[in-house]
Amino acid sequence: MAIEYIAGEMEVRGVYKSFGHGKEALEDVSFRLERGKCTVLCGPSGCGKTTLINLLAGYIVPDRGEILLDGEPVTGPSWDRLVVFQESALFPWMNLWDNTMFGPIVQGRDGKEAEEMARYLIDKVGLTGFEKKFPYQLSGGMQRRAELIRALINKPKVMLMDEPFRGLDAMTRELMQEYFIKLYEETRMTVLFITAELEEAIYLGDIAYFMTVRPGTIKKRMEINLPRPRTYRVMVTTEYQELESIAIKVVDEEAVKAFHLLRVKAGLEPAPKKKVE
Amino acid sequence: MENRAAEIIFEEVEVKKRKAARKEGAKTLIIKTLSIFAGAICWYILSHTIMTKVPDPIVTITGTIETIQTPWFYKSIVYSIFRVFTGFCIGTLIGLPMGLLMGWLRVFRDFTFPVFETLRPIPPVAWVPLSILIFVKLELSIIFLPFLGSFYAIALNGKLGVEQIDPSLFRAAKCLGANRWQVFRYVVLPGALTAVFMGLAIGMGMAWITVVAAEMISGEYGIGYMTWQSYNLIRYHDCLLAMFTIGLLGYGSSSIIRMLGNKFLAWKKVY
Amino acid sequence: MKKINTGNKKEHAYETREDVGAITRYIRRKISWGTFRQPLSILLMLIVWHLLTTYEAPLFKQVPKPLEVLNTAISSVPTEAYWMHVLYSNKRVLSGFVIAIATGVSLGLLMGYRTLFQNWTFPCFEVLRPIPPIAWLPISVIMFPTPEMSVTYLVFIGAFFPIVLNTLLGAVTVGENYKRAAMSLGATPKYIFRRIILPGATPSIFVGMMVGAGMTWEMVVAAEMIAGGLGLGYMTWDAYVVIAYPKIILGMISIGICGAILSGVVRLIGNKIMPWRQLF
Amino acid sequence: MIEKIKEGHIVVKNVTKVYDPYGVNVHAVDNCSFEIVPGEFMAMVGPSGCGKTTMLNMIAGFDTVTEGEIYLDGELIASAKRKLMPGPDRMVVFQLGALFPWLTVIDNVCLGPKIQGKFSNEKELKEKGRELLSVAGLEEFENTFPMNLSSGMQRRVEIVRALMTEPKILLLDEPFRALDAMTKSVMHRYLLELYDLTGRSIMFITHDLREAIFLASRVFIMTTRPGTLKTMLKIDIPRPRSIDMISSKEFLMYKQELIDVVHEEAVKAFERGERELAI
Repeated sequence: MAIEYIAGEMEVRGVYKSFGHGKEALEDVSFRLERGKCTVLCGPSGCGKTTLINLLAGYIVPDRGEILLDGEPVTGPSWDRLVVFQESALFPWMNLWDNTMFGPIVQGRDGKEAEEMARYLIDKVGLTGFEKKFPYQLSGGMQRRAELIRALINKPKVMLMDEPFRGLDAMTRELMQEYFIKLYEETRMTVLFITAELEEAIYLGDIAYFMTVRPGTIKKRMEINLPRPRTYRVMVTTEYQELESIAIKVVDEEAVKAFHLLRVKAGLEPAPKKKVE
Repeated sequence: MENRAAEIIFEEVEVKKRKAARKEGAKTLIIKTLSIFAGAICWYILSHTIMTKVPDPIVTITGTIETIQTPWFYKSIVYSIFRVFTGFCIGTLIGLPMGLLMGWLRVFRDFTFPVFETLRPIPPVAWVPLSILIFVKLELSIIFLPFLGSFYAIALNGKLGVEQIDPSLFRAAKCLGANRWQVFRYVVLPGALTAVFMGLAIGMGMAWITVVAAEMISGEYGIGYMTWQSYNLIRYHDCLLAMFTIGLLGYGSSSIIRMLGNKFLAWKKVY
Repeated sequence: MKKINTGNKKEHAYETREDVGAITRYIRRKISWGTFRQPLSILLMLIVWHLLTTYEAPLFKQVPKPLEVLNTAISSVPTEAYWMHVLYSNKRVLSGFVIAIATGVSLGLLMGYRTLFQNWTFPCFEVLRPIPPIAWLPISVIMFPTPEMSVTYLVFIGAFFPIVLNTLLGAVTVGENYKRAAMSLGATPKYIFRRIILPGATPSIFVGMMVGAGMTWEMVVAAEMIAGGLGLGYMTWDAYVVIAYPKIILGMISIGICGAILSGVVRLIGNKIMPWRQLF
Repeated sequence: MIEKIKEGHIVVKNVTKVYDPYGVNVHAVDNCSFEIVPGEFMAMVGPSGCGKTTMLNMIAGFDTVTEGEIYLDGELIASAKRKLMPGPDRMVVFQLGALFPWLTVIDNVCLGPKIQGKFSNEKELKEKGRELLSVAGLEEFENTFPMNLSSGMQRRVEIVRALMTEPKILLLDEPFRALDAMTKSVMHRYLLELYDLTGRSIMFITHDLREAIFLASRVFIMTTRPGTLKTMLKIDIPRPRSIDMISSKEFLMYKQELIDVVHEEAVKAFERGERELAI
């Protein structure tokens, strides 16, 4: 059994978002999520990546600019764009099965089909036998996979992943990435994957965007033409290394800038003077 | 430049948002003030319909103005404050070291904590008769109650505070070559301070509750005694006055502790 | 990914060898000095109490001896009067506590869920909250026609504020991500309230109930001591008045046990309806 | 490097560690032997729960050894019979940080010598602390409380605090685990700078193979539980190292050599962990 997904296409056009004076998060951000591609957004911490996800999901509205899904403007949260959160947002009071079935139930399509699909997905990520366990009884890696399938069962048009593997140790993270690649290569849905790790970005993505520090804008676009299906061995190829060294330079610049910004925040250096023409 | 354009956009949005927020804030403030009045009106209606014995707000206010001119009122306050303060201080002096040691040393905890846990379910008020037997003198037996009430809260929070300290801090201190006394001085004491102040605030609240109960049951003078005595003298509005005075005093003393806490805990942003 | 073989020979050999050591170590730990300390400390307390009272140390001249208390307990526990006291106190505590839970939880949830409602009610709360519940006693006597109702009201007031505040806190602090996830998946506001906010606030509600349960016994004892009638608080005070001192201690112990049972029951129910929490 | 350091020689001989909380055996480390040469930067890579941290704890003196011996500069510091208490000669930097939140940065840094009474006057001590802080790029933050620093800065302060006591060996227990990639790369730069400056022996525990190759002179790969040494690789990349090294040929070569081994162990550990949870 395989699940049919209808991949969507999203476009972000000239988006601005601010949370008050001195807390400008996004400045003139524009990019496209191409149909059936895995787009990776990479930037230092605190560059407004999470704000961007919240905008795409429809939890908050942009101050300016527009966000389109298949040409239609986004108005609010809906299950055609699903978020996998940074910290696990599995409901701690429901077991794995109830968590997975939450979407189908609230949407009123909790038939045999949905149950079959849940069973298929749970098996796919190797969680069979854990259906009756509560989130606290699962390991960190299992929780992330459970969250992945809770989103997937709703057949979203776009998956929005907000640093889903953050906080896992390097080795578990690598295995989680393998699960993700397997699922992605099978479904070929549209994915926006946000991360702060370069390796992850290059390993998983088809297109990578690099963001600047706050207020965040897109700094560079990079095509990643590594072959698919990918395995962890891709990380020791020369092509990968070349891409990585380009990316490192971009990111290193931003990291230094972010560090400078921290010092400004601590009041050790004067804020950069506003240019007035 | 582009940057400049972005700034103008942000500025515009900012102004709009601030206006909306101000409007919302004003509305909330009005509702909050009105709600106090609404409460007073409810009180008035209740006192004239179902609970006819309860004095209405107007009677209470006129009675209050009369009472606060008498020395009796102030004498009561001073007595209660003295009792709470003494009991609380003794409670801190005994409870704090005990709590810290209970959290820190296993042997000490094993010997004291079971006793502590056995006695704790007995509410301090239930100690009143026994406290009279033990201390014979009335004043001492009343002070025993705020002591007991604050003691439990302070000791328990001290213990929890030490237990919550990240164990790697203990390890780090040992690594740096600290001996037992230095571990206590540099890790246990400052590490538990947040919880200790929490315990002090709760203990202060308990001290007021217990002192009022003790004064009602066996006291002479004191604000709790005043509450009960006013009832016996059918000066019901004084009951209400005493009630609110106790509330104010309790709130005030907790605020003092909170202020002290903020002063000591400069390394912590929120308390 | 392939499954790995667990039956590693070397590992196995170690396990059997260590098993023997484990058993002896287990036994040694079971009978170690540390396990005796805790019961020992209780025993020590009883001995100290006995010594202090028999040799009439200062302050302890009038305090009854442990054996006297035991004798009193043996003679008075089987009597009907004792159980009437227990029954009455428990009845008051339970009715006040149940009313406090019912009103407190619903008010707290409503306040957490609707900001407008919170703005209308919360200021009045803040004015009344610092007043120790015991100070309500004379007013409660005037407010209600029967003494029974006034005592219940006192118990109610004792438990009410902690429950409301903790419920409010719980409802407000339910993780934003949970609400967002549910919203994305297509849940209606009503459904979110029932399946997300309510369970999310439950741990906090139970914390409030634990605190409230502690206050209920404090209140009932104080009220009974002052207002009289029946009940364990009255029994304790009456024992003092009629100079039956050992009975004071009996009363205190009975109150302690009843209080412990009440918090135990609350904790048990909490664990039962929240299996998704590791401990409570 | 200033002078050749002769201290900080660790020898681990056939060490085995068995925990048995509640009578259930957990075989953490099995017959593990290795050596850290004075002044060497050693990195240990292994999946979670493979006994790396246990190994470190045994060297630091937090844990007892079930079998085998550990020597520091020829002196027996841990065996089944004896255990040297933790002390300032073996400093540990913890996974999630252990700065005292109630002390300012400079007080934290100077705490070690202060506790040991190893200072002549307070001013000089602080001067020395400031010097090391400036190497770590933190000179302006000396009067800040740790909670106002980013986690990357906190970890740097901790490394400086450890170095202030002039330990024979520095034991780093996955200090950069909770940091994001970009902060990590900044941290690596400062750590290498501090290492080149002081030349102390370092034992660095990590999950991240790339990090290990980038930093260390020798990389040890541990197997999953019961942990023992699987392979060892000498990294012959000259110091001082910079971020450009990542795009060098040697780096790729070393990575190619080790990635399969690490991946295999990771899968093993992972599956074992899930099996244990299912029970």
